[in-house]
This record gives sequence, structure tokens and C-alpha cells, in this order.
Amino acid sequence: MREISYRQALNEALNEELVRDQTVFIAGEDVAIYGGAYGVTADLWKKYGDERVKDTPISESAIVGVGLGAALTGMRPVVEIMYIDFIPLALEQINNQAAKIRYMFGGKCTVPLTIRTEGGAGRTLGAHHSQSLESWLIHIPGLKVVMPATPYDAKGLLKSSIRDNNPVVFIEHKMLYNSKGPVPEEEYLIPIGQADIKRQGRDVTVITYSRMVLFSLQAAATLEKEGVSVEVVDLRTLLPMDIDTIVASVRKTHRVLIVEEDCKTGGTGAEIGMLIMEHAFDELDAPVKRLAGADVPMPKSPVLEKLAIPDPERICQAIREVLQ
Amino acid sequence: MREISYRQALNEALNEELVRDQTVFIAGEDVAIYGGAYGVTADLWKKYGDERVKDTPISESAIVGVGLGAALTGMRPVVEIMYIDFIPLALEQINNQAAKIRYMFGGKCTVPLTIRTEGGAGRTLGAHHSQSLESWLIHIPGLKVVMPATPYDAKGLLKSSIRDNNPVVFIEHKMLYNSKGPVPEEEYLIPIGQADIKRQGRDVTVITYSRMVLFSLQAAATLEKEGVSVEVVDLRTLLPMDIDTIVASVRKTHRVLIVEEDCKTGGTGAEIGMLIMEHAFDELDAPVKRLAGADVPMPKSPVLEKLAIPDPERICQAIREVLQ
Amino acid sequence: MAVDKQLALKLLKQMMEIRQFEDKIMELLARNIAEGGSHLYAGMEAVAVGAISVLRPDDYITSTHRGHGHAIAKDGDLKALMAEILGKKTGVCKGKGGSLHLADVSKGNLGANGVVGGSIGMATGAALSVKMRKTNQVVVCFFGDGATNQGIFYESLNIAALWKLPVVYVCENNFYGMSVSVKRASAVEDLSRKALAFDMPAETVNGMDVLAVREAVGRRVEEARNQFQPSLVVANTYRYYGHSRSDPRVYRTREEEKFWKERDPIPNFASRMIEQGVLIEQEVTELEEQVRQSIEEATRYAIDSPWPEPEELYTDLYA
Amino acid sequence: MAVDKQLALKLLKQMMEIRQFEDKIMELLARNIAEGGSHLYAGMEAVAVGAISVLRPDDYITSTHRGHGHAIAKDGDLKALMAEILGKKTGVCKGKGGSLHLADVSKGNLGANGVVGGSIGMATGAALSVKMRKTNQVVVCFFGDGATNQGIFYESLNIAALWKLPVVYVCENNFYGMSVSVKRASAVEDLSRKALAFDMPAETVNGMDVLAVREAVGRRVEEARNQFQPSLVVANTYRYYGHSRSDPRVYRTREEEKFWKERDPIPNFASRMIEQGVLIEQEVTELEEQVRQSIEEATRYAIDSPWPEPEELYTDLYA
Ligand SMILES: Cc1ncc(C[n+]2csc(CCOP(=O)(O)OP(=O)(O)O)c2C)c(N)n1
Ligand SMILES: Cc1ncc(C[n+]2csc(CCOP(=O)(O)OP(=O)(O)O)c2C)c(N)n1
Ligand SMILES: [Mg+2]
Ligand SMILES: [Mg+2]
Repeated sequence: MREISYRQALNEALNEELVRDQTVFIAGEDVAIYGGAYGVTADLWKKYGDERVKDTPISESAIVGVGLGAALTGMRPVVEIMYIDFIPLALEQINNQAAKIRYMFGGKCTVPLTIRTEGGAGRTLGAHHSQSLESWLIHIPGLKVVMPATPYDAKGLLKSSIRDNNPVVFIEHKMLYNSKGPVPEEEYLIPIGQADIKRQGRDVTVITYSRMVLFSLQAAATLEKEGVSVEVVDLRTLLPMDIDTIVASVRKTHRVLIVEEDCKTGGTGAEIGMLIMEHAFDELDAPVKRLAGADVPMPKSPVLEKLAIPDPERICQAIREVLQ
Repeated sequence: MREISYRQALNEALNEELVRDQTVFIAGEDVAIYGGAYGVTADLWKKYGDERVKDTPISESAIVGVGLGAALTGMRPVVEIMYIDFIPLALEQINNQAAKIRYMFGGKCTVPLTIRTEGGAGRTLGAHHSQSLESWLIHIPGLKVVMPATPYDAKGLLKSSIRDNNPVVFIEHKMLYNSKGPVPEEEYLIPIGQADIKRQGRDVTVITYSRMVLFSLQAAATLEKEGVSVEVVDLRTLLPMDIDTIVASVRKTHRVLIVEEDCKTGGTGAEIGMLIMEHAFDELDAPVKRLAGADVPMPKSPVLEKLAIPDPERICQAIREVLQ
Repeated sequence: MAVDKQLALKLLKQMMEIRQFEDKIMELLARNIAEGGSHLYAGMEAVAVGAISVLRPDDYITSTHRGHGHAIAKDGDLKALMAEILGKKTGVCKGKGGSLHLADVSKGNLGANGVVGGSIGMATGAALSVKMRKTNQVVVCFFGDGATNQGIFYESLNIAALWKLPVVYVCENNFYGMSVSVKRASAVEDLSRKALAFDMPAETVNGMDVLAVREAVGRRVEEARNQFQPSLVVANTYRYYGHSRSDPRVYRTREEEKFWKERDPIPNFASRMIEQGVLIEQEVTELEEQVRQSIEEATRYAIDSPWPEPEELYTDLYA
Repeated sequence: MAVDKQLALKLLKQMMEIRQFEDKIMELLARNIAEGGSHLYAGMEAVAVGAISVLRPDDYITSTHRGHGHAIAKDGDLKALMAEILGKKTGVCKGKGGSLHLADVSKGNLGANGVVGGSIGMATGAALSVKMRKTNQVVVCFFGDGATNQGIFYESLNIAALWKLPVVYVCENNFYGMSVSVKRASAVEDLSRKALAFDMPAETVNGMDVLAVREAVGRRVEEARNQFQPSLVVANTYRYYGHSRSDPRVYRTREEEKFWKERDPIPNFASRMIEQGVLIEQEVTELEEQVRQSIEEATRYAIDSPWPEPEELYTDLYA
């Protein structure tokens, strides 16, 4: 199968959905002429023009509000918030409006709105361009939250997100845009809400998502040489969470490490661990362990940034601890 | 000891700190002439005037921004966000600016800013006036998060929050303003970061905070008649969390129920449960259980609202389940 | 603008419906039949009724925390609205929204909103949608004077002016945002000046005069519909009740209240229509009685309606 | 405004420092010695230098994502700034802030900001603080044209105008917010019109002319200091480099870039000073060389400086 980048996969998903459905349009800062801060919307403006690929003012709150209004009235917008760090500017519109409106209105409307954004550290951009705030978003009933790790998942899940009749926050990772992987030429969709076992294993389960999937797979490969068989569960969707896949894996390995890049306290890992406690306590041979980002704003300094998030080596070490 | 209301206790705390420190001032919507939507700032404007008790425009983002700028430059502001539901409007300023600035600037400044707000359901106000979003806030390193349940704690903790040189979000509960309790005449402080055992017990620990402390105490009283001894831990501060008190209680009872009003997924209960898993797994005779708000926007209908949050009866039932 | 009998009766009826609806809710709140907050529209009827009277049924509105008036004027069903405010299963939002979230998307009402300024972005997006779908619809976006201090108000007006969207922003200036007067909250007292930041046409109109509102908004709606020209109309008006039930109204004087009540949009419009020979006294009295009956009916309906089933707590969340 | 030799040398020196600092960083980025993003101020020097030249040392500024220029003009230490941009322990923020968070509160620089518009509220609050503390200080708040589309910009200007706060808002209009031109982002091209919404005095100034900026901001700062009169000054200017390192600048023409480079604030100011007999050619050349050396020194210092210790990951969080 051909290999393309995560960026390219996302770009294809957008292009295909723009072709398929005339109600789809894109709006966000620098998405048109510039093609997106990370190049995800490259060339779409040339093809579809201002009418369907819209540069917006730097107005995050209104970007989501406008997307929501359009979604409520017959369109299927894909809006972009350039960095997840700026999601707080739009969070009132996401949390109070987009996610709640259908329920508040007694189910009498739909909100087919996709909000694309990106997160994560790794480019030494400091505290305002390196966050991972997904745990806020999983705390918003009415929303779906998708966070793909591979080009294949990125394409299939973005297409599903756009077609979903609910508001979806689709979170990319800045360090994945250049990563490559197999993506079929023919069309496919990946259902929202299904985790994927990226590597089968017997001794321990690593539950993770986004860039940390890649690091966890590296760690698993390292540990294989030590005779440790690591299963890597890529959640792909954080809300709704695929508890069945998680529990099945715990039943198999009885030991769990959760790896997340987001800072630890109040992170998604807490929810995952607590779900395991609730659904599979008796299956556990050891406490579930979290390896997460440090509970600090992301420091600029490259040496500190590396220490602030998990890396393959520390994942190995944490797995060893879980196995003891 | 005299008994006063939670509202009155807060009002006294504000008044005493205004007297004590000329750099303290209050700003927020309807805090001056009106005395606050829930009356917490009553009469302060008459005493201190516009200079120190300031009505603001409906501009949540700037309210926090202005508070932050003043805090950075020699003042000690207490700003109010009328409902926690509107915190998202100011979350960029809270998360990216107020909480991170000291760290980003290498420790070369302090941010003595208190943000008062209120949360919770119970008045059938619907989805925009009934949320409990504290779990977002505990996910912000650099912040402190305080959530008192009694008039005594409210007063002592608000005074400590105002004197703290870090940004503190102080979350009151709309159903507690009229509740009464003993509060000494003489001045006292309660340190931020210390949980309080509101009732000693042997058989099971209930970990909770804010209004759910009262419900949990009611449940404990009911269960006492059935011969069950329930310990009720009131966290009081959610960030930093008093893990020592939690673990000590778990060591004693070996069974835990977490009760929170906030909706379950991604809530504070997940963090508490996961901390117990990490610090006291071997002490557990049963999985930690969560009783939390329903994962839905708060419905208006009084019958549904009651079902959407824990009540003493359901707390009793959940405790019985933990004991099985 | 000439007013024929049919129109006069329609405008008068809607204003009476709103007034009596609100008075009834005040009563239900006092009797603890209605629970929770309710921001009442009494006094401001001419704004919603005048503005919405120029719209097509398929045009959109967005509303506010003070949304009963807009909902009624946008062809809302009195029974379903009253039931919603009580939180009943038969409510227009199945009891899940309540007073603060009255909505009926099928009738073009994109909803009341508990967040001040919360629907201004949405209105702007709906206007983008109708422009893209080429349906010739228009959006009227209601909000209060207080909302003009919210960031999203400015962000949205900028986008509407920049992209030429068919939306008319109607600011209901009742001179207070809760207790804070416009003078104490806004650097400009003439709120129409805020449109200058976007080169957007703006004007101020007497919001106690249903025909004046109708005329001004009518003109602006036509510009929006035919030329994609957005605009801001500030309607000066007054709310009769306190901001919410518990408000002792210490921030305003009884004289000021009296001043505005003398300009009550309902009797003033009625007597003008009688003077002009469009209506006769008896028609007005009959109409009032007819409205009284429909409000009573709606109230009975709402009170007698069942509560939502417990299972409904979890329905209607995802599509 | 008469300019004496000392002032001319100071202004020229600071502008040269900024330009050479930015050129050096471009070089360090290319050589992968500097990592991450850097938004460079080259081309815009006259704005920071002109505006800050009228301030007292204890006056405050707030800065932007493009903050090197402001930091240098506000008496920043070149070594500590350069070290910060490389993320070194000796940086002004101990390597924790980086380019996007350069700050030195002790010198009145309340910091660069990674969020567009993120410091406008803060500047307004600092102005409230100085007014309450009666210290007679003034705040100058810098932001870009793009930031004038952020809600908090309007919320803050309203509060400043309403409360009469001693703050001068300086909009650095370089005609683009990243790739989006003012024409494509703002309903008004004349950004000073945005102050009309708050009855705030505003004016536009040639941001390539350090003396013009100095004169305009100087006047406004005095109004702020003496009469608590806030204002908006729009300085039209241009950034020479792309928005960030990876920007191919497809959204603007090479002719346009040429037009602005012909108006370069540094040589233009230098020759004007020479023409007017305030400076002589040689002084300019010597100054340039002196600045070159200090930038080299700062660079060497920064490169040779140690990284933060691992423990520092957890320090400086809480007071
Ligand atoms: C964002 C936000 N802040 C505060 C409130 C609390 N609140 C509800 S109504 C109101 C006043 C609104 O004033 P205005 O916009 O003038 O509308 P009016 O009530 O006068 O009709 C306030 C402060 C809110 N609902 N939303
Ligand atoms: C809230 C926010 N949205 C988007 C960005 C990404 N971004 C960084 S700089 C920039 C353009 C800013 O334009 P302007 O305010 O004109 O300043 P300039 O870069 O031209 O100096 C954008 C969109 C950001 N940093 N913050
Ligand atoms: Mg009002
Ligand atoms: Mg710019």
C-alpha cells in the first residue's frame, strides 16, 4: 500500500468530503491562502475558493459560534482552531452551546460540526503552543473527541467526524504531521468510538493515544528484546471511550500502564484508570500506573521540554515497574 | 458559637480582608450596587465605594485579564465570575495567563489573584447555570482550587485564598448560601490544601466536597442506624489535593466511595480514584466507586435535575454497594 | 407605514400574549408552580413583536436569557412554551431547556440562551449558512445592552460586516444589564456607535413603539435579504419587572419606572390604532379577553402535563 | 520635536540592536542553534523604540508573540534575552519562557505572549493598578492588527475608556496577521476606527518613522499620565521576514516588500539625522559596529550558557 504523511492523509480526507457533500466547508485562521499553519488545508483554497475555504479573523470564539450557527441550519462546517492552546477562547461556545444545544432543545436539532485543532509538545514552542487539553473536552457530554495517531486513522476518522451529526473535536498532533504510514487509495471510514490494538501482547497493556502510541510502540519493541510482551491499545477516540476493548485487554494481561502526554492531574489517564477500577478491578494483578506529562506549564527549554513529557525510555521503565 | 450563613461568612471574609489590606479590591458583574447575584458582596460597596468594589461590564475574559494585570503590579484583586458556567469565557486568561505566568517568567513575579465563582445544580436553572466544572481547573498547574462546604470553611479559606500569592479559583455552591453553621467571632484562617474529616468512621470512606459533603453526612447518619460507620472526608481544596488525608482514611476503612456533583466522565472523582489506586491499591478491599452527576447537560425539569445529581438516598445505596 | 386592521390585530395580540404570559409566569413563580429563574420580557414587547413581524416564517432568530417574547412572536405555541417553562414533557424542548433555552428550530427560533452574548456567533453563522445555501433567508439576532460588552459581539459583527452576511443585530437596550446601568458598563451610552468599529450601518429606534421597530427592522431586513447588508438596530426599551424574581431593583428609581410605564407599548399602540380608526375599542377589549383565555388554557395545559420520564435524562444527547 | 545627539544615538542604537538581534536569530535558527518558532520584529523597530522611548523606567509595557523588539527597547539585557530564546538557564526567564514569553517584570515588561490579544486585559489591569496605587505610571500595550479582531481587545478598551485608565494601546499594523491581510480579516481597514466604539481618542501614525511614533505616543502617554485618558495609536509598519521561519510569504508580493524596505526605519532615520547635522556618518558606522559586537557577545554568552538543571522542571510554579 502507498505510504503518505499524516498531513497528506488529513488533506485527502478534507478534499474528499468537500467533493462529496456541498454543505461541507472549511473556515479558520490561515486555512485558505496559507493552507493551514501546518499545511493540512494546502491547495484546497485554490480548488474551492473563498466560498468553501475561508480565512477568518483571529476570533476563536466567533469561529466556533459561526460554525455552530451554520451547522444548525443545514451546513456541515469544518472549523479550525490553530492550536489547542487557543481552544479555551472558544470553550464557552463548545461547552455551553455546541455540545449542549441538541439536548437542551429536546433533541430537535443536530450539530454536524467538526472542530479541527492540534496539540502536543515537541517543538520547544513554550507554554502557549504545547498543551494537550483533551481531558477538558472529554468532560463535555454531547461532544465527541477524536485523537488519531497514524495517517490511516487520521484519514478514516476525519471523514467519519465530518459525517457525524454531532459536534466532534478532532485533535491532531504537531509532531505527527510528517509521520508516514500506509493509506489505501480507495475510500474508507473508521468508526468513531473504536479503539485499536496497535500491537498484541500478553504481559502488560499500555493504553495510550496520539503521539504516545508511537513512543509506546517503540518501548514495546525494546522490551520485546527483554522478553516482555507488551500490548498497545490506541484509544483513537477519547469520547466516547471504548471501554470494551480496554477491559478485554486488561483481562488478557492483568497489568496496565496508561501513557498520556497531557499533564497528569485531572488528565484523561485518570478517567481511563478509574474506568478500569470500576470494570475490571478483580482482573488487576498490580495497580494501574500512569505515565503522564509533568504538572507544569510546558517550559521552552528543549532540555526541560523533553523531561516534561513521556519518552520511549521512560515508558520502558514504567512498564518494568508495572511488571514488578 | 454563633451560627451564620455561608453567604454571611463569605461576606465577612471579604470585609475583613478589605479592611486589613489596602491592595485588596473586588470587581465583577453586579458586585457593587446589587451586592452580588447571590448577595455575597452585600453592603461592601456602600462601605468602600466604586474605588474598591467595582461593578464591571459583562466581559468575563477582561475581568480576569484586568485582575491579573492588577495582581502582577501590586494589587490583590478578588474578581467574581457570576456562575462557573461562564468560566469558559475567561479560561484562556485563567489557564494560559494567570496560572502560567509565574512559571513562564522563571518565577520572577507573583499573581495574588482570587477568582470567586459559584457552581452546582439545584435551582432548576438548566444547562447554563448548573454546571460543576472544577475538574477542568484542577488540570491547570499553577492554579489552586478551593471548594468549601461549610460557613466555617468558607470564611477561613476565602481569607487564605485572598492572602495567597498564587491564583486561586474559589468555588462556592449556589445551594449552600443559605446554609448555616458555627463561625467564631475572632479571626481565623484555614490553610489551603488540607482536607477535613467531617465525620469519623470505620467501615467505609466517602470522599467528597462542596454541597455533596452535606448529602454524604446525611447518608452517613442514615446508615449509622443500620450499624454502618461511615467516614466523610471533605477535600475542601481540590488543587493541591490532600492525598495524605485520603490515604490515611483508606488505610483505616479499606473501602471508598467518591461522591461528586460534577458529571462523571473526566471529573475530579477520576483523579481521586486514580490517586488512591496509585497510593493505596493494596489497602483496598473493594474497587473504589464513583457516584457522580449524570453525563448530560443539566436538564431544566425539576424531576430530571434531581436525578442528574447524587442525593442522600443514592449515596446510601452506593455505600451499601461498596460494602458488599 | 400604513397599518391595516389585520396587521394591527396581529401585533396587538402578540404583545398582549407576551405581557399576559409574563404576568402569568410571575404569578406561577410566586405560587411555586414555576421553579427556578425567569427573566421576564414585560415592557419590551414592541421590540420582539415589531422586529419579528417583518420576517418570513423560514427566517431565523436567535434569542436571549429573556426569550419568552421572541419565542411567542416567532410563532411559538403558547402551550408548549408554558409547559417548557414548567419543565414538562410536553414542553417545546421536552422540559429539558426551560425558560433559558426555549427554542424551536423548526420555526426558525434558534433558541434562548443562558449565556449573555452566547448566541451572537450562532446568528452570524446561520447568516453565513443561508448565504451559502442561497435561500434568501435573513437572521435577526436579539441581545441586550449588557451583551454589547462581550467579546463575541464584536468578533461576530466584524465577521458579518466583512463577509456581508444577511443578519440584523437587534440590541434591546433596556438601560441595565442586571443592576448595572449602561452608563456604568459601557464607554458609550449610544450603543449604535459600537457598529462604527465595523463600518456597519446602525440606528436607534424607539423600542416602545411597535411600528417604529417594525419600520426600522423592516428596512434593515430588506437590505440584508437583498444586498447582504448586515446592520445594528438599537431599540430603547424597558423591562418592567426586576431582572429576576429576587431583584429588589435598588439600582433604579420608581420615577424612572413610572416614566417608562407611561410609554407602555400595548395601550399606546391600541389607542393609536383606535384614534386612527383602524381598530375600535371593543375589538381591543375582546382581543384582550381572547388572549386571557389562551393564556389560561396554556397554563392549565402546562400544569396538567406530565413530567418527563426518568429515562429521558439520558435521551436526546447524541444524534 | 527637536532631537539632540544623545537621543538620536539612543534611538538609532536600539533600532540597530533589534535589527541585528533578529538577523542573528534568523541565522541561529538556520543553523539549528535556536530551536522552535521565532516571530521576528525586523522592519518594525521604529514602533517599539519610538513608543518606549517616551516612557519612564517604571512604566509598564505588555508585548506580543513578536516581542524581542519590545524587550530590547524596554531596557532588556541582550545577553539574558538571547539566552532565553535559546532556552538557557541564564535567560531572563531561566529558559522557561523562550521567545514567546520574554518578560522582565522588574523592568516593567509584563511579557511577550503566545496568545494573540492575550495581554490586552493584563495591560488594562496594570493601568487600573497604577491608578489605584496613585503612582503616576503609564502602561503601553502593544498588539498586532490581527489582535484587533479578538474579543478581549474590545472588552478591554471599553473598560479602559469607561474607567479612565492610563493606558495607551499601540496597534502595530503590519497589514497581515500571519497570512491574512487586514482587508481579509477586518471590516475596517483603518484600524483606528475601532476606538470609535468606545469614544476613545485614536490616531494613525507612520510606524516606519521613529520620531513620528515617538511624537504621537509621547502625546498620548502624557494624556494618560496626567488626565487618565486612554487612547489607541495605530502604527503602520511592516515585518521583513515571514511570519515565522517556515512561511513562504505567498500572500504578499515582492513589490510590496520592496516598497516597505525602501522605507526602512533605520537607514532613513540615520540619514535624516546626518542631514540635519545631529549625527555624522562616522558615528553611525561606529554605532553599527558597536552593536554588532554586543550582539556577537550576547550570542556567544547565550550559546556558552548552561542548560537549566533537570530539577528546574518543577521549580518556579507556585510562590
Ligand atoms: C456571560 C454571562 N455573564 C453573566 C451572566 C449573568 N446575567 C444574566 S442576564 C445578565 C444581564 C444581561 O444584561 P442585558 O444583556 O442588558 O440583557 P437584559 O437582562 O437587560 O435583557 C447577566 C449579567 C450571564 N447569563 N452570562
Ligand atoms: C489566539 C491566537 N490565535 C492564533 C494564534 C496563531 N498566530 C500567532 S501570530 C498570528 C498572527 C497575529 O497577527 P498580528 O496580531 O497582526 O501580529 P503580527 O504577527 O502581524 O505581528 C496568529 C494567527 C495565536 N498565537 N493566538
Ligand atoms: Mg439590558
Ligand atoms: Mg500583523
